[in-house]
Amino acid sequence: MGLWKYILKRLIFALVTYFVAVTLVFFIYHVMQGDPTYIYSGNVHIDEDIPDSTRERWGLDEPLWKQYFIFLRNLLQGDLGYSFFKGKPVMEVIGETLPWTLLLLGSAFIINGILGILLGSLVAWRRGSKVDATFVLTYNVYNAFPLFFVGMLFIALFGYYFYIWDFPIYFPLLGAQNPLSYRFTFIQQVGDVLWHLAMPLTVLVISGVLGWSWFMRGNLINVKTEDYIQTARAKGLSENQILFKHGFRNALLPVITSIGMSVGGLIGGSVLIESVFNYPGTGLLLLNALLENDYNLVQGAFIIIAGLTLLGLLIAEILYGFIDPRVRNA
Amino acid sequence: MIKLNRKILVSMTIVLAFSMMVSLVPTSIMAQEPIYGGTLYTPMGSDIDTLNLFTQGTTYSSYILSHIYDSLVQYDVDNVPQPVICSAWEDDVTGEIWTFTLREGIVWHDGTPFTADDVMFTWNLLLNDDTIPRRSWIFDWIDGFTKIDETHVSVDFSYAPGFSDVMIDFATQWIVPEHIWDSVDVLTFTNDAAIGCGPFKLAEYEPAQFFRFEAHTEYHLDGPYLAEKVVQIVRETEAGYYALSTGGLDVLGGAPPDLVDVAMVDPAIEKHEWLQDYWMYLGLNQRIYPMNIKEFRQAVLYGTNRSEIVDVARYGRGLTCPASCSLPYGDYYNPDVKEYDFNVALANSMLDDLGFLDSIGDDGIREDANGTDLAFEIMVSAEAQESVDTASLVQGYMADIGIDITIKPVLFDVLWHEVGGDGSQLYDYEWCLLGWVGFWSDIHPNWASWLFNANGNWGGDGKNIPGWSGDPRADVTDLCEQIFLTNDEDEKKDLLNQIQVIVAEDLPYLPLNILGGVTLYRVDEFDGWVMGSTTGPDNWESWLNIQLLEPESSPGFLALGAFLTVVVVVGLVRKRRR
Amino acid sequence: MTLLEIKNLKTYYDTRAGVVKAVDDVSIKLQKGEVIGLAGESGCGKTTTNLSAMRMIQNPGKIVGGEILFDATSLLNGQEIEELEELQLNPRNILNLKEEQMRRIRGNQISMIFQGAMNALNPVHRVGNQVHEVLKIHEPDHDPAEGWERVLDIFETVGIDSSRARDYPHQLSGGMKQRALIAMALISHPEVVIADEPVTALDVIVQAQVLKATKELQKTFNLSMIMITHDLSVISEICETLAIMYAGKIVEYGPLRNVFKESLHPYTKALINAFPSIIGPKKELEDIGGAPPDLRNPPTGCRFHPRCPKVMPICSKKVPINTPVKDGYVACHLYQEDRK
Amino acid sequence: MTYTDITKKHEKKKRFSKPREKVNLFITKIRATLLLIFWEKTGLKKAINWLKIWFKKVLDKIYQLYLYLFKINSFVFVLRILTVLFWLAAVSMLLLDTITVALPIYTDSLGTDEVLIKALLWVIFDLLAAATVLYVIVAIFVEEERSRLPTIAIVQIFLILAGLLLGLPNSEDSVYVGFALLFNFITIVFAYFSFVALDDQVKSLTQFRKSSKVFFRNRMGKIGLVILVVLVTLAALGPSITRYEADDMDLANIHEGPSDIHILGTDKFGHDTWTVLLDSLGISLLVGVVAGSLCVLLGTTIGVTSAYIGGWVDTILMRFADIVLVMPPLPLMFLLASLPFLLGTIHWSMIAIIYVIVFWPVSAKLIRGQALSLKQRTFIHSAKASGASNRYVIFSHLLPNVFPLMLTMIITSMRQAILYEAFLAYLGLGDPLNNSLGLMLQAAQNQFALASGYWWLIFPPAIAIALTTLSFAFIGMAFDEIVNPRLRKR
Repeated sequence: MGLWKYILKRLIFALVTYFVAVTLVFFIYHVMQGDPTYIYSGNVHIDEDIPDSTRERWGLDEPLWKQYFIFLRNLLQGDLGYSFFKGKPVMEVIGETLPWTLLLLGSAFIINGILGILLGSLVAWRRGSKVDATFVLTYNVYNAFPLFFVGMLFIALFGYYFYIWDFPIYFPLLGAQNPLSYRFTFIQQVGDVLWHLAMPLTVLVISGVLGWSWFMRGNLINVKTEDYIQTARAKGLSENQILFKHGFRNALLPVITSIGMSVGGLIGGSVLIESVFNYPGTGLLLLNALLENDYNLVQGAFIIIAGLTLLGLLIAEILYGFIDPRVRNA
Repeated sequence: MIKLNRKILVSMTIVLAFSMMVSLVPTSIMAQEPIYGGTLYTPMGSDIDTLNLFTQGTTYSSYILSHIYDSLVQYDVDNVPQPVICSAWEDDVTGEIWTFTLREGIVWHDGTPFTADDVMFTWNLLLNDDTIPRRSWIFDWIDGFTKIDETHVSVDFSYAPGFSDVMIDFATQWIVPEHIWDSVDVLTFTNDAAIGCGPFKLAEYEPAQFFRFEAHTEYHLDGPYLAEKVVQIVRETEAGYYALSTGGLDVLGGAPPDLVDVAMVDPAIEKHEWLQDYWMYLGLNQRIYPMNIKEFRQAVLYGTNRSEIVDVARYGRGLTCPASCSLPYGDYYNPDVKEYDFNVALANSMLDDLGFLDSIGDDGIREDANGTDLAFEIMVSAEAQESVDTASLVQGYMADIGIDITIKPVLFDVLWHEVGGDGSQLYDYEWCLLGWVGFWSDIHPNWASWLFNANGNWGGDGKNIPGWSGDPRADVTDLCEQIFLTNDEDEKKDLLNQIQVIVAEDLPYLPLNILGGVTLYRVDEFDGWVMGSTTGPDNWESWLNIQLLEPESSPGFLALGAFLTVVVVVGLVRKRRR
Repeated sequence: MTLLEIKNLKTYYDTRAGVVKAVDDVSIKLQKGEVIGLAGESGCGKTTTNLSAMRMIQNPGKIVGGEILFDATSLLNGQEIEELEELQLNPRNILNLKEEQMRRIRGNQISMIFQGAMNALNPVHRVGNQVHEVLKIHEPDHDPAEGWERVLDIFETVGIDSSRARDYPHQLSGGMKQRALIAMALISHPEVVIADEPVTALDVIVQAQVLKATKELQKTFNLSMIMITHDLSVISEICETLAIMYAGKIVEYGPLRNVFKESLHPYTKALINAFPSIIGPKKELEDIGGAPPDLRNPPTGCRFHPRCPKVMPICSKKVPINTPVKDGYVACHLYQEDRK
Repeated sequence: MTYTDITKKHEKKKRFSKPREKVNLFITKIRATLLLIFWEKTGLKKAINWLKIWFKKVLDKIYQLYLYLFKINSFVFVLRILTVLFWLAAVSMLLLDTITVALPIYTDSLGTDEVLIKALLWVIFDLLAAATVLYVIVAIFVEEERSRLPTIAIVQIFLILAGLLLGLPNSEDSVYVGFALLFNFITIVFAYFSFVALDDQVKSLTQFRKSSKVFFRNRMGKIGLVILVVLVTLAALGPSITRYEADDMDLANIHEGPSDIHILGTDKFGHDTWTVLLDSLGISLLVGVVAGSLCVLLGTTIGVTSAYIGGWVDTILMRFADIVLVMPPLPLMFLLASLPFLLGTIHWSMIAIIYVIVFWPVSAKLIRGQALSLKQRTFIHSAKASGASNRYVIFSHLLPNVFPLMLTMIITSMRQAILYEAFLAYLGLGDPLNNSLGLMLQAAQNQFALASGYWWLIFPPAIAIALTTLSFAFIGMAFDEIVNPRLRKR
């Protein structure tokens, strides 16, 4: 079976890539002059000896290669080490934030995918029309502004000025939940979470949808000039049939390959968005961990984020294998 | 779509009118009886590291934990120790044995009664385990503890410590419940469901979002009157400001003056200005010529317009810091030390006197005795925009007195490593811009010892960031040791005065400014805020004191909503029936 | 019986740089069972003519004049014909049909075999399905299983093993793909097949096989075909009638033998001379010289005159009319004068 | 030329004049001998002939230029003038840098050998780069050199970048080199069309019409180019068209709105926003140009190498690219940006370098794909078959054909780099000393510009970023149409 062989190959490649990436991150973090015990030294009232004892306790005195193998062994057991700053296993710290990131990223990803592809097909098929021109302009103008600036504007406008101007609707400013949501019923809690998700998601999704449709549009325009479209037309297919039976699937192929890449970009965007909207996700955690020099946590968060990206890529490639018969035999 | 029955319409109008009338009538005019209830929202700049009070290391954690845990003694907003868990304290004639009388009827958050054993447990833990990061230095000077009876505990020091030593370094240690902590590894316990005996119970912790506290109803002091307190984590002060104006927060610090002006337009918002125990200094590496010349350092300080730094780089918050490195208030402050008012002419003439003239070329930069330009690199933390701003102001001042300054912004980590702050002993810098926080020079007589004592940690040769040396340093070290040995407050004061004079003259650090803060708070919901010159309205005493202006009513709109739903349903049913 | 008649067809491309007169006043008559070859240099309008015949000209191209007569009335219901007649439009002129009506003709009564078999098949669908699709469109009520049988049949007919019907295009060789395209064109038993350089991209052996197969099929089904190519050897193999196009116009038209042996138009002669003949006597190959004209502003008069070896003063002034010769015609002033 | 030749020549002349006597012939012969000795043997004639030929050639070129300038439409005329002007600007920037900065550092260098060597290298690179730029200006008029434009341009960018990176210790000064790079880049875009245009003098105008019309017919491309030229000019003229220096503080007017004194108001230091904006614009453009071009150059080098060599080199390089590619870019960037050993000081060039580290695989993969398909083309095979060396094939066939795609990618890359600089600055990992648009936004955020109503602090930098990236996007789209004809509207 060509397909299974292909999937296996992709899987092995993904694992190898992940392994190399993880190794890279480990060494990047261990050759730098940072020492995890620094985080204690900013404090006046802490005993001098503490860093030493901590160093001993966590085996930081071992040679680097030994630490690396310990790290690998732990990684296989799902242990990403210990966050010195949080005083907890890294896994646990990330586990607290990951659901929020997955919620934000996941919903953005799905909406991006569906809306992006549909919008892209629409504008490509109506190429040269007013819809298309508006789309091209919107895409370029929206993406010309830095994402965080758009986020800042959104917060100021929909969270603050809407309130000031007595609009009936204004959006929450902080976090992902109302602190008093424990009083709510389950439905209300879900509503509350969605209500808090609305603004960050919108900022992320607008840019994502525009990006995806831009890509889809380009592909479809390319596909439209392919010979088999002409063939299909000669068969007597209507334009819509051509679009959905012949154009769509072929244009979708490169889009699917780019899913993996887009996960990386999405995560980058979510870091900015989480930071602007105080959203308690892994991206924000990574940023804070960096600023607090919590090296193990940085390493762990990065390993998880890279894993997410890779997973996205893998899924995309497997999907590709299903859709495009050519790669199975290649 | 729905035709309302006339009867329903009329009854609805009546109900509406009635409910409006009810809500307009003031229910009570600040009765004697405190009004219980309400939720206070306060912000916090970043998430905490851990809830383990023995290993935590950030001000955020301390802030959160101070809701949950109580100590024997608490310093109030005027920096006077107040009894909390204990009701009284006394020392014996030798001054070595201190006895604390505990209050009765204290209850842990989980309902377990508080006993003297809990106190003994906590103390013994700190005494016996010297790997605990949050352990005070004073436990090295304790021989043991005695539980006299259920309400009296005593501590036996190996010397007679000063009053402040006992109060600040010993009595303010948080007490933990024995029944939880005796079976855990203190260093790795995450303490996620923290149980203390403080005014608030930890009800919910959503990482990176908020803490929700519920009032500890059986609290041993008066209050808290609040039903709940929410600590919201707000990374961006701008978002915090939006939240404050929309009622999502009751308190906000860190807003710049213009924003404060904007906010003050709202009658529901008040402001309070206060000072921090945090001062910034210019560190001149005295291991390098010409920074080791006292007059050179003095000239630099004369040539620096420190009040403008406060006004511009610090938004007008705080004060210029006295050259003696002490806070200009409190019991131990000596106002009669050398002052360095901004004086370019004096600075220039001092440099001229030193022989640092612009003799080579006409580039406006003086040369030292070796003919090398007076050109220095000032290392500054890149993360803190205010510091970079300050450095660029200093750059301008120095240009006026013929010193060429380049700014080198580096990450704080690197800066701290290069200047030897982490004990690296590199001292690889010329000038640096750093700050010291939390030496308590207003309340603690040992502050000078911590900062300047050559045998200590922070002033010692292991760190000694500016590389201060020479006779004045030896003198100051001597004086510090003497403070440690004496128990007489006046004598301590006198010694501290001497130290301040020497320091101000010799300038180990070139102190620039003391940081200050402005806190905005809402006055439309709560009353009874307590605050002092060094604290904003969001403090322990405020939490116990503030109460609602008027009782909380059950949210009227909910009832209205329910009513409307009923109306709609009835209407629909009737329509269907027709 | 004339099946398809193209009358004075004019197809122009309206580009920003000017109007490209890709097909200018072209007429072709296709009889039942006849194979017409359409030859000429690349860019002379062969493909455009045939795309026009199927009304598949894409923007910015437009059919601006002429008629394409094809009896498709069997595909129209009475009401549609009445509507056309009410508008005083000839229902036999397919230029008068609506797009939706035209779609019923495409692939059903007129089908097309495209050049470049590499790309003319959709890479993500099975070959058989792509052929089957034609049936699905034009015979919506047919039984799928039966339809699939027909697909396998037609595969065998064009010379592909029917087991390959479930393969994807990339698994087939170039020749097989071309055969698959032929199968696709033939499955609905069309009356007219337009083959647009069907063998250009193939190597000589495969070319011969495909051509042979095409010829046989043409015989079996008694197909009427228009065969576009710039390769005269292909034409000589399969066609009965030959039309030579130059710069959007047909310059010479007639039975294959006549045009080949007794070519009249200087362009035809040049074209034939530019081709080596393997069997015939060895001769000097002649280059036509010059390049095809820019169709935005074609030369005045005869469009060939700047390159013509026998150019006369009148050539640049007057457009030559079609002069009838044996069973055909030629558009050249040389012969007009002779007649006078 | 021999003796007989000369005499023959004179005899020929004679035929047209009156018949001469033998004496005259004798005199002629003597003159011929003398001529042979003094004229031919000394090489004087050769020299004069050479000069003559050159003079003729130059005249010819001028005539051609004249023909070319006035025969082709006015747009090309403007294009040509701009090209030459920008290149002259680039050259003068480089020379300015050498004369005012690099040379003094070298001559006054009291520092270590390291500084000395660096400064010397800096001077050399600057001069070399200047020389190549001059060479290109000459090459515009010399036919044989035209086809080499891509190669020359790449070498040029490399040299200027090298000068720039060496000049980093004196970051403020080496801004000259940065601007040279900026100018250079724009001119390459112009020149791309100009060169095709010059070739058209020889051939027909079709090719040029195709590309340039595709580009300029695209209204967006035109708008983009105009915006970019305006922005670059503003940034370059920056200090000379404002009344203030970027670090001037008007402490009497803090947080003032736009007024006569400060046309875009002031921030909390009394910095004039307009001045700071122009200053920032320069740095942001520089980050974009340096990061963008370096990234694509690295990507091209790796991509072409990988495609050309193939085999295990290809496998290793591309697997490595894949690995970098799966790391999420922004987190990876701040991972790198926070590495203290890399960033003792955060400097905008470091941000550029980080950008390159993170984004080179994107261009490497695309360029590799293009190069692979080119490798299969007949003209490469035929070049190889006719004995061309690898170097020749790469530089004369592969690179020129990859060039349009490269340009497109450089433009996209520049746009992205400017945005990423802003992201990093916003997250607190920017260069705090040099004003950049991202830093301005971050500072505005620190001053609560939106909440306090200081719109003049936040909107100008945001709009400036938007305009810059928009112009790059528009130009990129126009280029896309050239590279990918299928995107064109007919």
